[in-house]
Amino acid sequence: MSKPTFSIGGVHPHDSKISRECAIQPLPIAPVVYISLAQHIGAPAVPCVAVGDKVKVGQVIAEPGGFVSAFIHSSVSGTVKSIGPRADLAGRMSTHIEIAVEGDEWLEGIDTSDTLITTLPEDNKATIEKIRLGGVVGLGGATFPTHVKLSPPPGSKCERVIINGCECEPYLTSDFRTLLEKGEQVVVGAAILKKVMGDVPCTIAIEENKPEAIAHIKDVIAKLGYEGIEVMSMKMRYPQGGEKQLIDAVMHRQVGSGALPISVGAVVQNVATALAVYDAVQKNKPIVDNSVTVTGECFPHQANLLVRVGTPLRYIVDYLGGVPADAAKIISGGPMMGRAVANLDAATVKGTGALLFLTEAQTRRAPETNCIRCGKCADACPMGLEPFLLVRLSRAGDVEALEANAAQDCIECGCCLYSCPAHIPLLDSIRIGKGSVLGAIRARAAAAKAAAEAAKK
Amino acid sequence: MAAKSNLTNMVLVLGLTCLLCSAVLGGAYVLTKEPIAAAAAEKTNAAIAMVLPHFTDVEYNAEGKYYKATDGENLVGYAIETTTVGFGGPLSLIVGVTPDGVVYNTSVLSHAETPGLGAKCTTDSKFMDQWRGFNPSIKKLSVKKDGGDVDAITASTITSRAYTLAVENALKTFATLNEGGCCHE
Amino acid sequence: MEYFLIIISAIFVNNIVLAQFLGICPFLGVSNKLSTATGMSMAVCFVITLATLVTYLINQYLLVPLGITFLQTIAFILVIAALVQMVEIVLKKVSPSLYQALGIFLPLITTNCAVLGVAINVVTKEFSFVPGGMLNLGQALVYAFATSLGYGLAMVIFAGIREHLALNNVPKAFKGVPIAIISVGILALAFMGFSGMVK
Amino acid sequence: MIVSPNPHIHSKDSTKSLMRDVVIALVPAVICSVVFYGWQELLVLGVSVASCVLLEWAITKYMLKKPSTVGDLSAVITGILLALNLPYTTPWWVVFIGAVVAIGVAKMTFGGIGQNIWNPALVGRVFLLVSFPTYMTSWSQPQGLFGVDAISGPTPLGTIQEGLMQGSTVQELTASFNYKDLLFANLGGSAGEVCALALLAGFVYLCCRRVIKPWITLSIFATVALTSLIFWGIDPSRFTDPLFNLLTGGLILGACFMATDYVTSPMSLWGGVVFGVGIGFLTMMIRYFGSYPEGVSFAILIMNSVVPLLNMWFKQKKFGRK
Amino acid sequence: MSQSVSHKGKVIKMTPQTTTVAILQHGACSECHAAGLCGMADIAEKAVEVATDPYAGYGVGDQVEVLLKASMGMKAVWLAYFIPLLILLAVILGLIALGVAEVPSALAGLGAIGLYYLGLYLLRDKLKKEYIFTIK
Amino acid sequence: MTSTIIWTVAVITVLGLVLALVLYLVAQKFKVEEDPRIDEVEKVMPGANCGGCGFAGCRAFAEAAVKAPNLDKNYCPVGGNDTMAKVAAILGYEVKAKAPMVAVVRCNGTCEARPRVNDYDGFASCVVKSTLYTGDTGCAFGCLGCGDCVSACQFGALSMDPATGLPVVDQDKCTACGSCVKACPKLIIELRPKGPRGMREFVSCVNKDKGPVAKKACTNACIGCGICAKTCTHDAITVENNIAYIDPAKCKLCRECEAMCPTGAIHGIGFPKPLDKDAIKERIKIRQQKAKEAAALATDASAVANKKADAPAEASVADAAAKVKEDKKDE
Amino acid sequence: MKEDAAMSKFKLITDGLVKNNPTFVLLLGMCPTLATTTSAINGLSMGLATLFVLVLSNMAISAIAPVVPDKVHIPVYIVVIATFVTLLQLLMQAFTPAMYETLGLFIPLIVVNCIVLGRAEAFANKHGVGESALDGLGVGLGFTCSLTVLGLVREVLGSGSAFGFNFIGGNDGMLAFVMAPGAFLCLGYLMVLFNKFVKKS
Ligand SMILES: Cc1cc2nc3c(=O)[nH]c(=O)nc-3n(C[C@H](O)[C@H](O)[C@H](O)COP(=O)(O)O)c2cc1C
Ligand SMILES: Cc1cc2nc3c(=O)[nH]c(=O)nc-3n(C[C@H](O)[C@H](O)[C@H](O)COP(=O)(O)O)c2cc1C
Ligand SMILES: Cc1cc2nc3c(=O)[nH]c(=O)nc-3n(C[C@H](O)[C@H](O)[C@H](O)COP(=O)(O)O)c2cc1C
Ligand SMILES: Cc1cc2nc3c(=O)[nH]c(=O)nc-3n(C[C@H](O)[C@H](O)[C@H](O)CO)c2cc1C
Ligand code: SF4
Ligand code: SF4
Ligand code: SF4
Ligand code: SF4
Ligand code: FES
Repeated sequence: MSKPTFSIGGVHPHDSKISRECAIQPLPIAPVVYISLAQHIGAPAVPCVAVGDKVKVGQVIAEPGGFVSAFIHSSVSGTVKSIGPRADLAGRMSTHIEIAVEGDEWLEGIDTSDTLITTLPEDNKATIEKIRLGGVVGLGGATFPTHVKLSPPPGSKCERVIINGCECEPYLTSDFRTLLEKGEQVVVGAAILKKVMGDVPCTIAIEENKPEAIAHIKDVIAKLGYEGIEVMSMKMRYPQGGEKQLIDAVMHRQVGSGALPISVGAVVQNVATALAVYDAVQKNKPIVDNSVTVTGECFPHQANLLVRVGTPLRYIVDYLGGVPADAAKIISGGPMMGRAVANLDAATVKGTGALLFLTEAQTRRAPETNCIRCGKCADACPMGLEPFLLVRLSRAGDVEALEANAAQDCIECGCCLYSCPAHIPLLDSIRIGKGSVLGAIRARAAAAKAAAEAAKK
Repeated sequence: MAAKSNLTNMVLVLGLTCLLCSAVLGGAYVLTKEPIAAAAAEKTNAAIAMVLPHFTDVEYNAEGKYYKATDGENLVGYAIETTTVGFGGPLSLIVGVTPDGVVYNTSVLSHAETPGLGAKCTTDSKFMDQWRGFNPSIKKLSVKKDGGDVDAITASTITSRAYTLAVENALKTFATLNEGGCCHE
Repeated sequence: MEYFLIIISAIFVNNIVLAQFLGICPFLGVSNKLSTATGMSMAVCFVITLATLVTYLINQYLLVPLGITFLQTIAFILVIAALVQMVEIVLKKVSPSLYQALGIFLPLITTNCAVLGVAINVVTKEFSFVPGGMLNLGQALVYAFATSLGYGLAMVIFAGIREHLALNNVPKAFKGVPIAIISVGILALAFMGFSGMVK
Repeated sequence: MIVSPNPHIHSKDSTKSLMRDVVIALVPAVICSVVFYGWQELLVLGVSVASCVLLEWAITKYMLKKPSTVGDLSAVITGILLALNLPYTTPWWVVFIGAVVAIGVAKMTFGGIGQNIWNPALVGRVFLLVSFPTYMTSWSQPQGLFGVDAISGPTPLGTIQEGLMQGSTVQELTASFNYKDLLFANLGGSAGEVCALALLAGFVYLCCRRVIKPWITLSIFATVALTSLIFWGIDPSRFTDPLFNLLTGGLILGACFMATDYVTSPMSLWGGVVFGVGIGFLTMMIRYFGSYPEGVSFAILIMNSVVPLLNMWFKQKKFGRK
Repeated sequence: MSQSVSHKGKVIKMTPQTTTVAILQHGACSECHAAGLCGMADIAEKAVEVATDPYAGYGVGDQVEVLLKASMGMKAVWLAYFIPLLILLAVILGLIALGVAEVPSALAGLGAIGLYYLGLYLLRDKLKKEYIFTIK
Repeated sequence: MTSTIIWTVAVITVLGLVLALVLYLVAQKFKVEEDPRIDEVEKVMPGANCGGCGFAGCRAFAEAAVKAPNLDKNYCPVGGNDTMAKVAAILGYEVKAKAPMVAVVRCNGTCEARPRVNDYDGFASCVVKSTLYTGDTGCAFGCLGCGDCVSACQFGALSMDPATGLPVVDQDKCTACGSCVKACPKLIIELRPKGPRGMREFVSCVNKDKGPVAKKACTNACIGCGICAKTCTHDAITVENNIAYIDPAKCKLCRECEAMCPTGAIHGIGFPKPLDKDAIKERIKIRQQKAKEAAALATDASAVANKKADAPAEASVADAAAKVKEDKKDE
Repeated sequence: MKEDAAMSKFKLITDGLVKNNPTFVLLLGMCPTLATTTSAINGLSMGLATLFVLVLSNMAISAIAPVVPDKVHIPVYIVVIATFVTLLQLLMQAFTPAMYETLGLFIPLIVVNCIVLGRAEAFANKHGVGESALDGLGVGLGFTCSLTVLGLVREVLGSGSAFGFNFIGGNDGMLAFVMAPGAFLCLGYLMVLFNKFVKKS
């Protein structure tokens, strides 16, 4: 029997996990860090320190700006130099807290030892609060505040927690290294999540191209003796790690359009998130660092680094020998989903998982030609959409037809653009279309709400 | 611009228009009746004249769909209408047969064959000329492909076959006429 | 069997648009959207069949006995015009909401050459596959209905093509009507494959 | 630094690589036809490919004033397929007219590659068939490379149609054919009808390279077999048998290479199946009842016309919906 | 492709319950390029009644678009045209097959349509509920 | 024969009358009056159906115009005053001539002025590009150069200048429909009054960064120094958020600000002669001199006090200009 | 002033030929345009037949328009037009029977040709008899010219002859052009050429 996988579409780019043998090493702390206040989905955090304040590692420097928001902690010890706008990796201005590093002094109460704590806390509410206070957000890419995910809306019930260890993108290896090196902590984190969600079964899903990790985690589970946690070896296929796809593969349930995973009883958390949960709950340690893969064929010093949040990208690159001469594009994240870096002076955020260097030949897009209607984009689309059609509709500006053809369901995985032989920038145009559909849906919802309110009066 | 409507002027104007127009038409019909009939007659006469030698009188037999042409006293021949199905639809011929049973000439009355192919049966001189004086007792009345002596129009065997069949039908009609000794009179 | 031949002939072999060139104006005008084209073709079926029925009767039982068949054109056009308008009145009376829905959905079909053309064809054309060549009432109705189905078929196919073409990068000079007409040409070429199925 | 939206890498496929695969798949059939028909076939092929490519180049350059698209090789395919659809005796100027219609009318008028509704090579062929039936319906017995003058004769299907008209039964007529000959190309026909095996080899190559998916082709074969089985079962003296129908008249060429053209076939699986069934059924109707002895080209063109509708009606299931 | 058909119109009357919109009725040719020149395209206005949406900002005289679900439009065509057509054909062809003469069968067919429309007439209130127009 | 004629007459007349009756009934049932003037108005409209007027299309505009009590709220920017005069003539209204507007591009970050630091490789669309990042140059506000505005313009009034990488407005073709304004994700295009004989003065920059930041990204940027505002004797210029804005209603087209702007961010369009900076500066100097003298002449107590306040201000303008110039040299 | 009038009369005619060309610009009367243009002569004849009806009905209608009540104007116009068509039918049957047979169904269909009623509605009922005649002449000539050109092109391509004069020595042309597909293709391409060259200049 073939390995479980999702049911529609998907592509199989070359694997290129060239940094898989590099163990995670801590990166020396940068002299100055810039911690963004908008490094999660939702409202930006509100600073609670002032210029000139001394801070320690793990100290809260900004508080949530709303329900869907997160705490932000200082990742270094030192002095707050300034609080003000600074360009992120897209060049956009957002508020950062600049801290000049002085030593490495941790806030007391944080357990920095290596001892593994396997006993799970009793009180689920307190656990979730700890996760919230730890500033834990999803580290799989979306940086959605984890405590929100763990508090399902009334009426919905979680039936399975899935730990997402697929790391289906080429090049990326940080989750893989985390599984190998911090497997115990991840499993304990998984057990915490499982317990918090009502002691439901838990699946740790890992793609088959990481057999060492699969074997190691199986060992760990056996060693730690948790019940109801299983490891599932998944077929290698992008975007296996996409939340909806993973749920489809693991539970054979499809999350409906616009619905949340919880609607089919699933909660998905990334491996690194599980580790962060462990740290926050068992060790009182908030997210102050995360592992970042630095890789690319043209990059001579492959590495998986443990990086303090807020470290300028240039510092990391310089540490590893600088930008190679033939690198034409730097990507934060993987080659399929990652964002191109327009500003190397930007600082890392909690969700930064990789820095990838590609050469011109690897990445330059060929000129767009006419669509030959080969259907390869539709075959590749994991959401079962018809990208060729969506592009045409998007360029024609037909929002009604776009909605009828489910443009809003696009998960922006890039499979379509990856496979198009005519090199049509499919996803670029679909994104515009998706935007206008979502706008229309929102406007409709707002109008309905207004009408309902007016009716009440 | 148009006048305002009320029932009386509506009925009046429309009624008058109808009256006037229909009167004009009736008149025109009466006036053109003769020329139309003449044109039709001329057409048949021309067709008969084409397929038979000189004659003075014709007599139409609606039942057998043939014309009997006489030159004063003598029978000049029969012009026989026959219809078969060609490539595109009905193919109507008029076939002139002299009393000795030889085809004098043939002419197409109407057809629905493909222009440039079957429609050549009205223009292809090689094809048309072979019917002049076609003697069924000497030549075999079927297309060469089927082992006969009729040269088909290039790439239009079906039309040629239909044409041949029509001639054959005409000759059959002729045979019954001859047999009965022109019993119809 | 004749009915079957009539139907095949009228829908495919001698398609009213692609082979007989009737009703081209609304064909080009209303085929932009599939939904309207579909609705329109059904309405056309109704009008053509009904008009054929009435004109057939007028011809057979009024004009022929009186020897005034030369009045076919003028009589038919008057009858058809009145008929179409009458249907409107009846529908409005019968169900205003239905009538309103039609109003939004469909362009109204007034007299066009397809309706008159079929009516005249029915009473003047000879068909090789019916005995005697002329259609009787039943055959006339089936012929009219099948012809209009053929109209609908061509219309629906063509509307699909046009919805597709609307999003294509057709060269500027050909945009709109020219490319539509050229497309009908190729469609007609394809339909020539049916030729000879019914003589 | 380059900045672009995701994804940042791209598969190796390109329009050109796909088209190149199709050309490769056609090579066996081309070699076969040249071997069987000799230099005249080579001339037809040469004129066809050259004029298709030149026309496309000239039209993009001088009329559309856009960058030329001949580099993607699709015009080469059109040229080869047009040639394979013509009798090798076709005069060069007729071939040229075919190319003008194929490239000029059916392809470039609609905006070039990917924009056309109908298969260009087939539009070219059918236009010639309608326009020059004399050239297009005189077939020849294959004579082999450097062979002497060919004897004019009809294709197997033409023979049957002719014969039926003269009152023979199908059994008598098919007795003269050896099905092995049909498979290995020994009978008259347009060049592409000749070697079933060479064509099938190309088809298998395309499927293996994942250039095309097999279901359109398979559903055509299945429908042709089924339809002819039914009719043959009803009256074997008037209707030819399934195997005969599968092996003759360019069905294989059409089903493997022309019905599968991306541009003019439906996208979805079920759309493709309906498309194939339509082609198969119409082919048989035209063969049995129509006046053209061969129906594949027309059937494909007719079904091409409904592709936009099929694309609207048959869609892939969307994730998490219905 | 699109899910609804729309038509431009003008609000001519508003009551708390219903809004009456006069919509421009286009003749067959008027969707075409030469509408203005071709007299066959008799443009007439028709009125559509729509439930009043108290919160929409339109008033008498405003230009609005009336929407109808395309599937409902199709259903209207079926009810108004296609079903009576089938009835007509069935009755006439049936009677002729039974050997009834042409004129009586034709009249019977027309009569059957009449009956059908009578039926629709009786059901008109039900239909009215089904046809929901909205204003954009 | 006569019977034929009689029957002809009878049949046609009866049929004709039946038809008339039916049509009469129809007319009774479906009577609606459409104002014929709508058609007439529609005929004189440009027929672009661009929606620039705020209605759904030209016909919608025509209907609204016919209905409206006057034409104050109905103005077709495309057809302009000519069309509106015709519409007014048809409807018998008076039309107030509106100042004709034209699109101006408020970015002058040419290729030399704004070194590219990145190289965009996505779908050539400013909207896509703007969702991705702030652009290829250091300026986060400037034109992205993919020409969304160009494709939005139905009238062919916009084109990209390959030398500068910026869109150029052809003011003869521009109808001020505003499509480009809506299309530009960077809000760079503004509709401004065309100005007397097509002359207008505006700040061709939207950069809200502080002076040094802006300057670093683009040498042509408006740095919000305020020299222009101080120069302007008509009170037409305001500086807010580090960016100057010239109020077209107040601007008297003296071009003094343009001459004084240290970065060249102020543009004048449609002037018959090229800007003679030195002459204008001379003029300003003389005026300032005079003002000083006038102030000196009126030597009373209050004047002395005034002078103290005034003089440094005047001096500071000159100083600032000189200083900025020096800065430029340094770079 | 006088010259102006002459100019405007001239313009009435040229408008119909170019600016309001019924075939290439207004796309009216497509059915006869496509069906009867198998040869230049046929196209010409159909054009002239339409011209005949157009001029006469335009004149008649402009004459009676002032007294026609608006509610019955359509039926009245139809009756008038149909009368002229029937008249034409009778005349053709009597004097050019061969041509009548060739053009067949499309002679009676002149009644529903949008051009005729369209001109009546748009022009004749607002103008004098003389002007209406000129307008009919202009539009009719425009129609005739387009039909003749279309017929000529199809004949040259399809039968290798022009106005019946064969110039490729008995060979056939491309038959597709005398059949349905060729009609559409020729019209499509001619329309593009017309827009490109004639309308621009
Ligand atoms: C507005 C919003 C509300 C959400 N609410 C919930 C929630 O209540 N429960 C939950 O499990 N996830 C919730 N999510 C998280 C999403 O389902 C999803 O996990 C998140 O967007 C990250 O997914 P990705 O990394 O696959 O893109 C929410 C997301 C958003 C944007
Ligand atoms: C196309 C696509 C691919 C993804 N691939 C991965 C992946 O390989 N590994 C992963 O952990 N998350 C991946 N994600 C993110 C998940 O959808 C999801 O947000 C995440 O697993 C939720 O866990 P988190 O809240 O802990 O981040 C992917 C998302 C998308 C849209
Ligand atoms: C479009 C088209 C029209 C045709 N029209 C005719 C025709 O009118 N008459 C005819 O005999 N054959 C016609 N044929 C040819 C027949 O189909 C058949 O090939 C031919 O009659 C037999 O070939 P042969 O005459 O060369 O032996 C036509 C073929 C095509 C393709
Ligand atoms: C699998 C495949 C089949 C093709 N078949 C044809 C064909 O039958 N005729 C043709 O003209 N071009 C064919 N092409 C080439 C190309 O797709 C075609 O010319 C397009 O229709 C041009 O837009 C084919 C291409 C592919 C990839
Ligand atoms: S980016 Fe969107 S449309 Fe493209 S394959 Fe992914 S989900 Fe489908
Ligand atoms: S993959 Fe590209 S060429 Fe193929 S259908 Fe999709 S958009 Fe068109
Ligand atoms: S430049 Fe802008 S405002 Fe001017 S016409 Fe073009 S789109 Fe409209
Ligand atoms: S002005 Fe705006 S829309 Fe135009 S090119 Fe620049 S950024 Fe794009
Ligand atoms: S529909 Fe307009 S002429 Fe036939």
